[in-house]
Amino acid sequence: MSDKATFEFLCRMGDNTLVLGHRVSEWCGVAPVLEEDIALANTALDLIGQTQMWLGLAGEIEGRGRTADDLAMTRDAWDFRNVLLAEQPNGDFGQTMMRQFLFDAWHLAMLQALTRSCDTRVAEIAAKAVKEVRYHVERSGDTVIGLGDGTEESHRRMQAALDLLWPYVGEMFIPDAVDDAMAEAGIAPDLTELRAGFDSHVGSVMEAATLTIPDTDFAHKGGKSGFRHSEHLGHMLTQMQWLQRAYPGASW
Amino acid sequence: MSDKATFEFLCRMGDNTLVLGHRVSEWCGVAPVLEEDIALANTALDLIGQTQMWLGLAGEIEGRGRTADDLAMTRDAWDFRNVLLAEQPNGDFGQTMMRQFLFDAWHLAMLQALTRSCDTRVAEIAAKAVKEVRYHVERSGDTVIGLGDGTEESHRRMQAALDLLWPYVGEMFIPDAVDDAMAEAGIAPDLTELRAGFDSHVGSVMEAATLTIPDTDFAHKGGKSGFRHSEHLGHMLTQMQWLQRAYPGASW
Amino acid sequence: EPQERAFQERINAGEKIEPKDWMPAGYRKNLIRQIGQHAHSEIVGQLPEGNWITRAPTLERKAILLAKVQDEAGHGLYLYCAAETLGVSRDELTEDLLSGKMKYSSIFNYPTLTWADMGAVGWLVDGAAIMNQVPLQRTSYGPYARAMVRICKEESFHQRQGYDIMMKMAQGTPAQKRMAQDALNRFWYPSLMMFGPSDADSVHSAQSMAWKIKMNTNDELRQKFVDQTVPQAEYLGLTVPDETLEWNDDKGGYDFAEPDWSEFFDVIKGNGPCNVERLAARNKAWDDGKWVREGLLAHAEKRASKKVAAE
Amino acid sequence: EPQERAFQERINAGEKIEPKDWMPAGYRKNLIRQIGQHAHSEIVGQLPEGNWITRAPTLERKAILLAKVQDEAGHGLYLYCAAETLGVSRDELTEDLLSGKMKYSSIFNYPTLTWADMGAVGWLVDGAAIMNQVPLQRTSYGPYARAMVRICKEESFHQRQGYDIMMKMAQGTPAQKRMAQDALNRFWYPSLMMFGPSDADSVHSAQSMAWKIKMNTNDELRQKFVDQTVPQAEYLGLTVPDETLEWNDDKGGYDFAEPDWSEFFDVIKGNGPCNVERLAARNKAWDDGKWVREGLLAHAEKRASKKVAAE
Repeated sequence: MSDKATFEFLCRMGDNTLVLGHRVSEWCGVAPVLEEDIALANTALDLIGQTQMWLGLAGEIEGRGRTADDLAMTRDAWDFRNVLLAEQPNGDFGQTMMRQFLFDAWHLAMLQALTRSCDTRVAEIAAKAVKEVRYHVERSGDTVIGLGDGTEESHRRMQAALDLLWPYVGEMFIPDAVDDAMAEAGIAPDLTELRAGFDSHVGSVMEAATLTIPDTDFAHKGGKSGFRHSEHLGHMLTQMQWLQRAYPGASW
Repeated sequence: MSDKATFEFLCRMGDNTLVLGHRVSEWCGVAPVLEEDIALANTALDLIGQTQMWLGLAGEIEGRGRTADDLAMTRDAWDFRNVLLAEQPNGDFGQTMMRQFLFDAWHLAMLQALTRSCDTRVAEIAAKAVKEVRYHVERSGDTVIGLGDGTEESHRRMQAALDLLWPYVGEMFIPDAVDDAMAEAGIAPDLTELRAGFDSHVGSVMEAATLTIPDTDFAHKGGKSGFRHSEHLGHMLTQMQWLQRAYPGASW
Repeated sequence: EPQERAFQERINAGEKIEPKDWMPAGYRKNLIRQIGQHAHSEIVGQLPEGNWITRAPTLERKAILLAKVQDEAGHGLYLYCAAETLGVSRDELTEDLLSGKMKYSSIFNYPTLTWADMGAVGWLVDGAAIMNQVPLQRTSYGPYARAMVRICKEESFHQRQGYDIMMKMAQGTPAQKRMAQDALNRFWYPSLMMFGPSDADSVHSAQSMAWKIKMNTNDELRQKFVDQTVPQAEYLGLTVPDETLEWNDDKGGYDFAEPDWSEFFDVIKGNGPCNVERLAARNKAWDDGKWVREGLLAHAEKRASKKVAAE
Repeated sequence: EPQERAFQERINAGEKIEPKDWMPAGYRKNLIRQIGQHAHSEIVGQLPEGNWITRAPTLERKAILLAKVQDEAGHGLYLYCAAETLGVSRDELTEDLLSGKMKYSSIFNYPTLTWADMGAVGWLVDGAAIMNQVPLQRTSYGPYARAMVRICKEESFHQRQGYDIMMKMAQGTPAQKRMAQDALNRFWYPSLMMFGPSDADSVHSAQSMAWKIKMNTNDELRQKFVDQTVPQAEYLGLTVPDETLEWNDDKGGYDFAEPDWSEFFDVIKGNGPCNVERLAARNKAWDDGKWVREGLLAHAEKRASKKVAAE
């Protein structure tokens, strides 16, 4: 098991939280209701905090002196390793919450497994993060249920969001060489083994939300491998990295 | 008359066309009708071409070896000297065309006067640009008329666009120390003398468009002096300058 | 009117007025206006800072800014709750904000243009806000006073964070120093305006002070702010953009230039650099969120009726 | 049917069919489908390049890209006009695009992710398009053939510009070289797919070739494209992402790996990386533009009726 694979794996964890945290932070000040402004800021805050831990460890393991900030602020899109789901645009509030719930449900299962990682640093980060994410998924699940089983319009919008985002679920569970190496080394779980729990969790929330999971297992891929992100990530980075790019070497 | 004032003046001319050209180029591929896609691309193209000339001359006069690209791609917002009107967001198509017409009408008057500049380099650029801009203003004016005097909805939208943008007209005509120095040196006209022609031109188009010019002469300022741009410019630059910032020193 | 006299005596004695107590209509009306404007300011105040959240230069700075904006939304919530005890709902107040009938602090009609503005907003804008708010912890209306206690604690934290950003910038590269100075240049006078015009020109002042919903004159607070802020600017190595600024030994404070009050009244009238955008952003958020609020309400009603049916 | 036989003989003799000539229903239908898809491809093809116009690295590059996208809109216009001569309006074709009933080239369902993609699109995508289009200048339907003459001239210009971008990148910094190679890696197989599956699997091929609305087999054109492109890649110092690629002396061309046709059929079904976004962008443009089209039409009618009244 090479450090390179571990580095890749940690970038996946950290880029997921970085990119999704950024997306959520785009809602600042314009949520549908004040309580949501607060809750979304809180979620973004947790995700950015987790990013600091994952990318910090990634930089340490890489051993080239790169900090979490270096990794976040100076890699171009092709070096990002987040799943495609995380970088999808916010759309309306329903689409944002559907994206959040689908990610949270995977994230919770993943972090729970990672608390049993044979790498204690990984296990410790997971143990901290899992407490926050347990709360995230409860909230996003409740919102999906509330809006799915709300008015005709809210139901329609939530079904559209589910239809749009479902093809991005598969990537989170389809292992590649990095995932295989992690599983073999006991650092991370076998992703395929997380799927049944996810399906039953998501299935029951969607049932309560009166929403229908699309009958397709087509999966967009290319985010976590970095081979082919969507066009959205590059635009996000123009903002996220602006200051560090424009004023390199400054300290903030 | 110092070179510094001339440099400032040339940046104003070039930043106007750069920033407005960028805004117009944002329409690429999503205009309301194919002919407009073509026309908007054409306008953007002309404006970018004029930018190359104005900023090229600015860099020459500055004498620090900066090219038009250096000026466009590596100054931060506060060093931009475009009027606030140029950086306002596209809004709907009507807002874009109203912004275009108000700018074009000023631009034409300005360029016509600049063809008589005592600085032959300025006069030559103006002579080239004025031909393009004569066509721009004809087109944008026709569109303002067509939409103002179209349906109830198109009329309402055009009136809203005019109300929104009118407070950005004043800045183009209120001279400051740079403008005074230019006028005194015979490089550029006295801006206040352009206003009557503008008012009669715009007035007759608005009349044909059945639109009412707001009864206020309040003028937002701070763009051409650089003291206080709007929040929009900084966001535009994150995109416009991304590649040059991320890969400094590369040649493209 | 003996009721009014008794009310004024309670206030003079330093008693707190509570929601169920009798109060003059004018007291209620003035409080609703003042608390509502303050709540709206917290809400609209999210926007200029939100403008830089997606461009924060480090993960740490992004987290701090997110936490700050989250606090502001929380302050809005406390204040709307305090206003609700006076018989006006959050939705009513929101509609009045969105229609332009109610105001918010005019400072938020200025744009945030560089990262140093995040420092200047914390240092100067929150600094001026605290100057206004600290005395309001002793205001006569109980729910308002208690809300201010919570708010002031967090605000002074925000102010320190803002000053910390300015410090980093002022000690940074030449470009960062220039950003810091530029931010001070743009925010100095708007911050002075936050205390309002001289009390001589202020309509509501005398009665509000008698009712203890205003504790100091605008000019007192402005002077205090200048006296506190000038040494901080000096410590940062920045220049306050006022050539007339000078220490006055006699009054034990600084002499300083008045802001351009015509600009202030322009901003109040809706002609500030960002008035239109700020209101448009809040209106869009409210309109876009309608289906969400309705959806969640419909779901809550379904659940409630199911629960009743099951009982 | 003697009419059909006479028609086929005209085609065999190299005559052009013109709009008012008799033609078989199938010929008309196939042409509308083919020209319409081609027109739609020009329109949708603006989007992946539009994605980089606002991030073009220099003013010159921005101008070139703008001019290119403008040309593409122009090509769309020529082609819709050619289709209109067959009795179908531009709006009808547009509605069929927007509803998903008609297709556009599947290549535009791939994202453009770095500036090198602007090079790759010009070099590979326009290169493949030209390979398809050059023979169509000799197609049997007059208006279509004439549109293709104008289009081909501009396309080959675009292809050279694309290759020029690739050259700059390949000769540039290590990061630029990496961008160029990455773009080739992502666009190679999708470009090969542009010629469609092997003709053995293609439904329309035999009849279309007899009617001369298709001039070569898909496999012929693909081979020709590979043979032309591989040396260009070598000249750039880039590696074609196909380990099996090898010169075959016997056939006087390269042996190369087939693209993953299951991916191709996924994209056709709507599961490409950007299908949903591309159609959503066009639908939004069309819906948002409704008031504009209606407004301009209403104005034109008012003017026309005023003119009539004045006569």
